[in-house]
Amino acid sequence: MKNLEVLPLISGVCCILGGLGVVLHTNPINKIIMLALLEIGMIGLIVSSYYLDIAIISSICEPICTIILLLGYMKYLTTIKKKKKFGRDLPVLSK
Amino acid sequence: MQILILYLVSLITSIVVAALLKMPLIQKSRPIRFSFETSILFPTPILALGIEAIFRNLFGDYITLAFFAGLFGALLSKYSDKIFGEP
Amino acid sequence: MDEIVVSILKMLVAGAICWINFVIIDTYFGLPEQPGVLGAKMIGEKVKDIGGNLHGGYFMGNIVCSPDASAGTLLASIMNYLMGVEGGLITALLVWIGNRLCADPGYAGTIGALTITAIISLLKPIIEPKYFVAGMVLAIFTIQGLDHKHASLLLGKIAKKMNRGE
Amino acid sequence: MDILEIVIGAVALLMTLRIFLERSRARKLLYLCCLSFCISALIALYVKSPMGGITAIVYFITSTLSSNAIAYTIEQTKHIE
Repeated sequence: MKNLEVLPLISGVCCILGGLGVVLHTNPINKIIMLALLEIGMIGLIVSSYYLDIAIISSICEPICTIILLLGYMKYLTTIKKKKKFGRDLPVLSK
Repeated sequence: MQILILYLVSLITSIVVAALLKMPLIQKSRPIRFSFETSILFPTPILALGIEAIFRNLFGDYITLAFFAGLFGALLSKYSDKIFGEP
Repeated sequence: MDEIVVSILKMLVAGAICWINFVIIDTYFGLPEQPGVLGAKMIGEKVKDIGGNLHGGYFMGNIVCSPDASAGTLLASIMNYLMGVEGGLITALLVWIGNRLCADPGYAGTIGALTITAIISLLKPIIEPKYFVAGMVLAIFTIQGLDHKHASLLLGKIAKKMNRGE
Repeated sequence: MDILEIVIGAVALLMTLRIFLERSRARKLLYLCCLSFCISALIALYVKSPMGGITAIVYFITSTLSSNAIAYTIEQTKHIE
């Protein structure tokens, strides 16, 4: 009979709720916060089976992924705003 | 007893090297708690003691490593704004 | 049954010591006075919208956006539990590097780590270091997790008494 | 199971539920910070060796970097819209 530990239990709950939250929320920044929650659970599951080096590498790579996603989102917003202004200034070319 | 001597060697080395590199004794801009400068008193001894603790746990008790730990601490404190970027 | 009550009492005492340590050091080094980075300003204004204090909101935002004395207290007690007194020095070095990556001067983190190392090495025969780890989690839970409005009001009152803010 | 791990686990479970149910975007970051404290303490209590301590420190500092970037982006996009 294996003894029940706390860390795999909490990490599993974090993974399940994070995965549900990425699907259910609609705002893009809410989706990114839920993705951070899922990554917390994933690192906990890696540590709970004693792969410490892989845990260090993946926790270093986590903010890089988040920053690239956020840069893409800001580029998307500025592109939408510029296209609206362009269409309003030159209405002939928009047809 | 020998551990105390190793820490003292790294502490004195870091202070002497930082004084040779012409760092100020304390931060010039006021108030002190918001300034980004580095001086002899604030980050240099802490960095030297931390590097010495890492070296002693990895390699063992050698007095040469204590000297190099003080040297690295002073250099890291002097050129920190070139490594991490200006705020 | 008796051991459980004793360990819970030790945990509560350690939590009170950690709370006093990190709140006093963070307030002295000017966290409630101004937002260090741009994200802390936004969190402070959002806390003010639900009825809290603005300077207490800046305090909570600065804890989220860079590792300050709260992180120094938790990590130094972890390394004291695992390695002894030398762990506190390694923690001070690593927390300084993390502070500089987040564009923060880094006074609060290193000094918080060194003071909790001194306190733990004084109290080691009575309270073991692993009670400080759980006590720090309870201390951060009362500020960030329980109730944001009343916590920010309390922090604003402390900041006004220590002459930081307003 | 130790009594300390049970207390920290209860706090972490409560924080996970409150992140999932909270409406405001800025106050989710406060709960995320508290959850990160809990997981860092659980890692150190689960792996009883100095390598576990190094893992906990690296995990906590990089998690702080990530939430710093998210808060900065929320402020910027509020200015754009």
